[in-house]
Amino acid sequence: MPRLLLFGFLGVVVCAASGFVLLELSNTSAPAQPIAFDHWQHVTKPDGAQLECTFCHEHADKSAHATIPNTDTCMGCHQSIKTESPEIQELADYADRHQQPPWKRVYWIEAEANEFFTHKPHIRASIECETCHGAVSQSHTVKRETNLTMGWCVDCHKQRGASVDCYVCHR
Amino acid sequence: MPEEKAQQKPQWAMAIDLDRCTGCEACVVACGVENNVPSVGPAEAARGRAKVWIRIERYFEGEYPNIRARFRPVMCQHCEEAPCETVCPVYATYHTEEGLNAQVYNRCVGTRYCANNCPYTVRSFNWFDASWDAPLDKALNPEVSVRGRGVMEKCTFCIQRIRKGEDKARDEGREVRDGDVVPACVQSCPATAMTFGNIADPSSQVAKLAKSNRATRLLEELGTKPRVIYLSKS
Amino acid sequence: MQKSIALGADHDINTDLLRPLCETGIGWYSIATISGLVLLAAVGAFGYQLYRGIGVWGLNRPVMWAFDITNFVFWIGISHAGTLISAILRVTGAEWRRPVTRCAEAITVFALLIGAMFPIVHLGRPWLFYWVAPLPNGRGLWPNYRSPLVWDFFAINTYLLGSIIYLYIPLIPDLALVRDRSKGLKRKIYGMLSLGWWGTQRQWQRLEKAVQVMAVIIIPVAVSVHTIVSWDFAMAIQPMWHSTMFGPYFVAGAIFSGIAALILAMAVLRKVLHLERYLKPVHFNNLGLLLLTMSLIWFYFTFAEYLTTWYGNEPAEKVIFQQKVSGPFSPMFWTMVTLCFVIPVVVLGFKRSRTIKGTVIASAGIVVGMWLERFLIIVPTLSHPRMPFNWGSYRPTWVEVTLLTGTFGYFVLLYCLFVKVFPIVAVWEYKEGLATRPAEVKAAAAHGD
Amino acid sequence: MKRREFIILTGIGATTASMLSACGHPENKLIPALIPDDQYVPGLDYWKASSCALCEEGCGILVRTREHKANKIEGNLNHPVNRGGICARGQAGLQVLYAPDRISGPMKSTGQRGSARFEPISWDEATRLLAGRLQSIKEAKSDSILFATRYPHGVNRVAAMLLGDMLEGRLMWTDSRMIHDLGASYDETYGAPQPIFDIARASYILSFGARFLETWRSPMRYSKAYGEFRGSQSRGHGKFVQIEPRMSLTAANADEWIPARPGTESLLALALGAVISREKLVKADALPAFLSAPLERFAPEDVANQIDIPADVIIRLAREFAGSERPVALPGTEPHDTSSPATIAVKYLNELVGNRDKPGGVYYSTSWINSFDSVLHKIPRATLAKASTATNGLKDKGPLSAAAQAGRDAASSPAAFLLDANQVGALLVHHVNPVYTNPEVLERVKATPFIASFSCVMDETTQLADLILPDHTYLESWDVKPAPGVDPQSAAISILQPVVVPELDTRQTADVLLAVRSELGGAADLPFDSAESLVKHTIAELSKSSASGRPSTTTEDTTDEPVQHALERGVLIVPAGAGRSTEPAFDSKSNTASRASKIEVPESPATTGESALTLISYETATFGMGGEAHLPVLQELPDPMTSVIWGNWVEISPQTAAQHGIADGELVEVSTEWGSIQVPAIVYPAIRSDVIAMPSGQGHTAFGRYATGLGANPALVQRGKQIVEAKISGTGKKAAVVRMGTMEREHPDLKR
Repeated sequence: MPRLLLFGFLGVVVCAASGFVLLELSNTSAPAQPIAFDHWQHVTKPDGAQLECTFCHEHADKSAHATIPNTDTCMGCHQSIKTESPEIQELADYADRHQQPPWKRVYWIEAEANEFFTHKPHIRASIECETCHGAVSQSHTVKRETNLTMGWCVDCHKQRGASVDCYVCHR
Repeated sequence: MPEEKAQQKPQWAMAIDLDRCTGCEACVVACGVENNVPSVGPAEAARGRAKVWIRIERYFEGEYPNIRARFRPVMCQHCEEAPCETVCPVYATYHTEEGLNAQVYNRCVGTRYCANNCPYTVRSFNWFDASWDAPLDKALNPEVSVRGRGVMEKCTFCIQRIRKGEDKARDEGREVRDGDVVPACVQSCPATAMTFGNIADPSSQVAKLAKSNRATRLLEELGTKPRVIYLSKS
Repeated sequence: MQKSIALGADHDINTDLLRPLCETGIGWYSIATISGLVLLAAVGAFGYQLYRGIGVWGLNRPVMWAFDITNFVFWIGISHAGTLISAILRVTGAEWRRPVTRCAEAITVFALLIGAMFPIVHLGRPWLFYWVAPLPNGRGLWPNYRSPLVWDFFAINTYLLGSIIYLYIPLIPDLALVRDRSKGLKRKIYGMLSLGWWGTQRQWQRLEKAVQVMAVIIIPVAVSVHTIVSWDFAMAIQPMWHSTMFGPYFVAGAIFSGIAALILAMAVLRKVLHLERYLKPVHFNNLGLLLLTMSLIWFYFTFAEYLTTWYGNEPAEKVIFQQKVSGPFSPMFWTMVTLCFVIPVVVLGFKRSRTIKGTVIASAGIVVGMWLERFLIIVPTLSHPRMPFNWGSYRPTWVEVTLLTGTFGYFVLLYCLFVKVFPIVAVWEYKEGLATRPAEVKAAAAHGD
Repeated sequence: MKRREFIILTGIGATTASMLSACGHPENKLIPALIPDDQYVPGLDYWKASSCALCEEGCGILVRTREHKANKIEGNLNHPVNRGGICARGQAGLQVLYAPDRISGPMKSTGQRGSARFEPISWDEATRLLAGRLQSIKEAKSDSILFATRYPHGVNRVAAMLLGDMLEGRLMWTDSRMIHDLGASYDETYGAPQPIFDIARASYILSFGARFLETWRSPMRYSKAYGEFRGSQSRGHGKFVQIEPRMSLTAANADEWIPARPGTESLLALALGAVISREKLVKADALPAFLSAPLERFAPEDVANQIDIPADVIIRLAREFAGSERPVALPGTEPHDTSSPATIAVKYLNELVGNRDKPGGVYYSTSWINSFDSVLHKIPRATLAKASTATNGLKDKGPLSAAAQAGRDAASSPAAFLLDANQVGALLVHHVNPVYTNPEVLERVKATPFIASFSCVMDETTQLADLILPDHTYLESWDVKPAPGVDPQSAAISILQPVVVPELDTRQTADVLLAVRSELGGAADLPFDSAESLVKHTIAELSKSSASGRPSTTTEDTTDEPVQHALERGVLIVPAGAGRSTEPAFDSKSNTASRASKIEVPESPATTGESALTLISYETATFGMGGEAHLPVLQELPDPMTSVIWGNWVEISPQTAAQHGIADGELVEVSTEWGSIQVPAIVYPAIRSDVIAMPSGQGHTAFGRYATGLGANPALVQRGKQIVEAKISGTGKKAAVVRMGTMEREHPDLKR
């Protein structure tokens, strides 16, 4: 009986621990996206489009959300460009159906943090996108490169002389 | 250095003219809608759990027929020497550089000590998770947290509106002006009894009202130095 | 120091005092089962509270603390039994203490464990209790050292640690004794616990030294703990909380309720474990006298507190004064006065009634009365804030009542387990007493019989 | 899964790693950034201007929307009525929109009447059913059709008139009781539906039960004005006296409260007049003709007993009032049995102190309504003209005149109409609930062959309906309505426009009526085909008229720009053109003098019996007549005087309570000759001891989950009367009355 209890207890501990580990892992993993979008190709590739971030993430400078472009934006170019690619065809299918690919979000902050991150003031303060999002322009798949912990945010705020008042982000 | 910095920040304060306040409670609804303050329902309300960030206190004076009633809106007084701040073990409530008594929900562990030490009884506790029958939740303000259970909440002087006002001023490359920031209660007030602004700016409306000879503060004798100024009935 | 007691007597005492460890009667089983079930109910209630939210309690605005903090203060108060009896009596060298000390020290540890639970249990989000501790974390945040709750955290942890050490050190020779009389795994465990005690002269000397040092250290710690607990209230600005007297008032109340709890525990142990030979009427008589003293001190503090409130006539305090003395809380208030002052003074004031039965009756009343005292400090003040528009009331729910009864179940269960594993009367101390002052002990025994 | 929940679960040992890894983060879902809409940026607020429709006033509102959801209503600073302020009810409008119990689409009854069994149908079918029913009534040529609406202005009215035209005069038209009574009494005595009482600049306000901070005509307009009245430091503080048997919120703000016996307002006004006249305090330009002999009959010494106010108080009030620089008297508008004489008497008082058309006095202006009516109703009238119906002004117009007359004289409310009319072949209810507001009509309603309801929520009357055609809420609708009494020089037209796409499969009633009209074969020759185009058309017309200074007569040539501008502002200000009406609004000599002499001296209500009490019911600022009781935010808003939430109560004075042995919070039985109800008693220190008072608006038997079964409906024992004789007795049971604050004094007087 005590042995059973012991095992039971250990089992719970192991489950909990592995749960946390998985939780942490899932935070940093690169989720599989419905369409293999390649940032490098759009931004950095020498003979590519060499787009600005805000070309697609067009609301970053005026809203809380940078937003993912809808298929209309994509099709603006891909109506004629690289239409032979199966990925683009898939994209075109979505656009025809007036649907959006179920993109997976890569960066988020848990709702229970009661946190109100806003892109706009960061862009206004000329913070590079890559400060928080890592070298997206160089990567073929996006994965979470920073953990967005509070200490990490606060460090940067301190470095740049931004307010570290809790009420700046939490409310 | 930090002192100087704090000096530059606006110091928010509110003035309430009790001569004008009619007790209509428009501010109460304004606050509830703006700040996602839930209705708890009759059963919970009967247990004393109704949530409000601002209430109208009504006191009768005298006896019939020479009886009078007086109204006083009471919200968090944003005391400069706030009794709630010192007792919180985790700094979930603290004083900001802008003179606000802040309540950080996600830091709150729920000792309720702050509420017990508040002489104004303005703090509400989330006994359960707040809920709205669908689709009432569509009306929630996306700029304000929906507080989970076990945390304290109270008036923030509409911090989200302060931030928006400041954001607007910064967009226009200027300092925050009088009138940029209007909390929900002040906005709604039908009799224009409430004024909000930067008390550190002597030209602001609220700073002028604070110098009025009718200006009083609630339970002034406790030395909490509230940032809400009541202009007494004359 | 000579250990020259007749082998036969020594053996008898050993067997007698270690009997509970070997023999398990139906009484033990039934008590353990009942207390375990009561505890289980409380655990269930707590689980329900975790699942639903703390709203399952009767708390409201403005009464944000009630049973939870009452229980907290109450049990921390009970924990003062160990300190005073054991440490003060040890420091002052009161010989009659010998069979009583361990019983008292165990109370301290158990009551502390229970009391310290409540600041966690009462949180809105109990799973985040560790935020009160200064642990390094990714947020770069520290606790607020200005908060009396953080002081509580340190004070209670210090006290708990100290009490455990203080319970443990005098236990070592007895653990060795048990080790010597057992075999197999049990022997191994007791061997580990007795830290290689072989009863050498040096070990005895060091033990005595350690016990003495701990006794001296634990007294100020105990006093500070309840003072800090009292500051949870006294540091607040609420009427009838903000009192300079609360420190000593609480300490006195704590010792008062602690002695009462000790008398109750001793009486039960005496009956259940057949320790009539060791826990004698003299002990109850002496503790009864102490209790009488504390009752008078408690009444003095209470009287002074209420008199100054009444005389001062400050409006906010007057409201609460009236609530307690003549308002809706008055039945509880006068019950408290009766239980904590009238009955104890009458029963304990006369030698004739200062019997085991008498002290037990007085003690039971005091334990209840002192719980009421804490409740009456907390709830009337909270339910009547300064602005009368917000006055409220409070009514507990089944969850709170279950949690309260559960604490008693927990306490009894812990005690049951303790007496099963450790000798509840310090064998070596008792024997030491017999050796050093046989005459006195005999006299005491004669007096008691 | 939230981390907190996760920890709880591990804590009780009920989770596994696999469970955890299977759960996604809700945050992981993308914010709604993918909606293909060029105009819309997620995360930004969009403010839309519209107008409130929760009371007759029509305050300008700005609705904050984000991600196509409305999340806040604020007052529109540009609107002259509320100037940025907004009342509690107005802000609860979001819950009207997102009410969980809204009817989600058209339905028809499948069971017996009252069984509340309905099945969803399509809008086409619903329209056909209604049209068919109306057609058969029209063909039977006997019954009439009653269209009862809460909103007598705007597009619904036009649509109903157009439909009425198709039905050859069988469509009768009434609006809810309160509004109609207002119109009636003011039409006759003031010559304008809404004279303006300039309390902001007054130095002495004498209110005869006008609860202008709560319900009266425009709580917002008068609250703003009240604030100015109080805030006018330079002019010194004026005095405000309220005459009322029970201290209302308005009375609580008064400097002096005169608890006159209910129903004696006219008597008191005339007594004041008598003092003013005999002490020669009449202002120079007051009309001497007023000072005729009958006034002496009302000498305070003679009527003080009846009013139950000492004569010296009356004399003092009269001296203060007449002696003040800018006095103004306000008539109460609660349709008391005696309200009409009171209104006349108060007007008389105002004339005595000569405050007409003066700052701080009374302005009588009718110009705005001409402007509005002539434009908005020109369209249907033009159509009707083709149908060879008399078009000489709205009131006299053929098809509606019968209803208008019925509404004006014999029956002033839908309920009264129902009781009086011989045959109602079809009852169309539009945001009115006669079964609740006038329970005495229940049998008549049940006996009506056909009932169609346009309600948003299943209420008592809708439950009895054969057909439900749920209307949009006002936040999804198009409408225009005049904002009365803004100032004498201009009129404000409040514009309602959708701030969100319709939540449910509802349809605006005006559109339904127009659809029914075309189903019945109505000609498609209108310059509009929907509420939206009608509103835009009207705005265009009004803009033109405001540009030219007088109403235009052409209906074509609508440019888009002024319409767009008006829609953005949410309000259209139309200059009064000719300014104040040139002819006197009412002919004092011929009219009021004669009416004043005709004022009957009210009998003092029964005070003979020891137990006889007067029951009055009153509207609250939050619920009005009960139309907003289904909003939890208002249910949980404490009553400002008693702090009660979630329910209603009866107020009794401490003296009466002691006399009847009734404790505060006890369930009591209130009975009148028509029945009895059980309701919690609140011992209320500011009410006459011979009066008990109950707020209306609660006691719904069907009105969504939040209102149903809460409190008691005073209408059950009142039969449409506001003042009735009643008895009260305790039941000894404790009532479930919930309060959010105590009745304690601020400084409790405690014995030492």
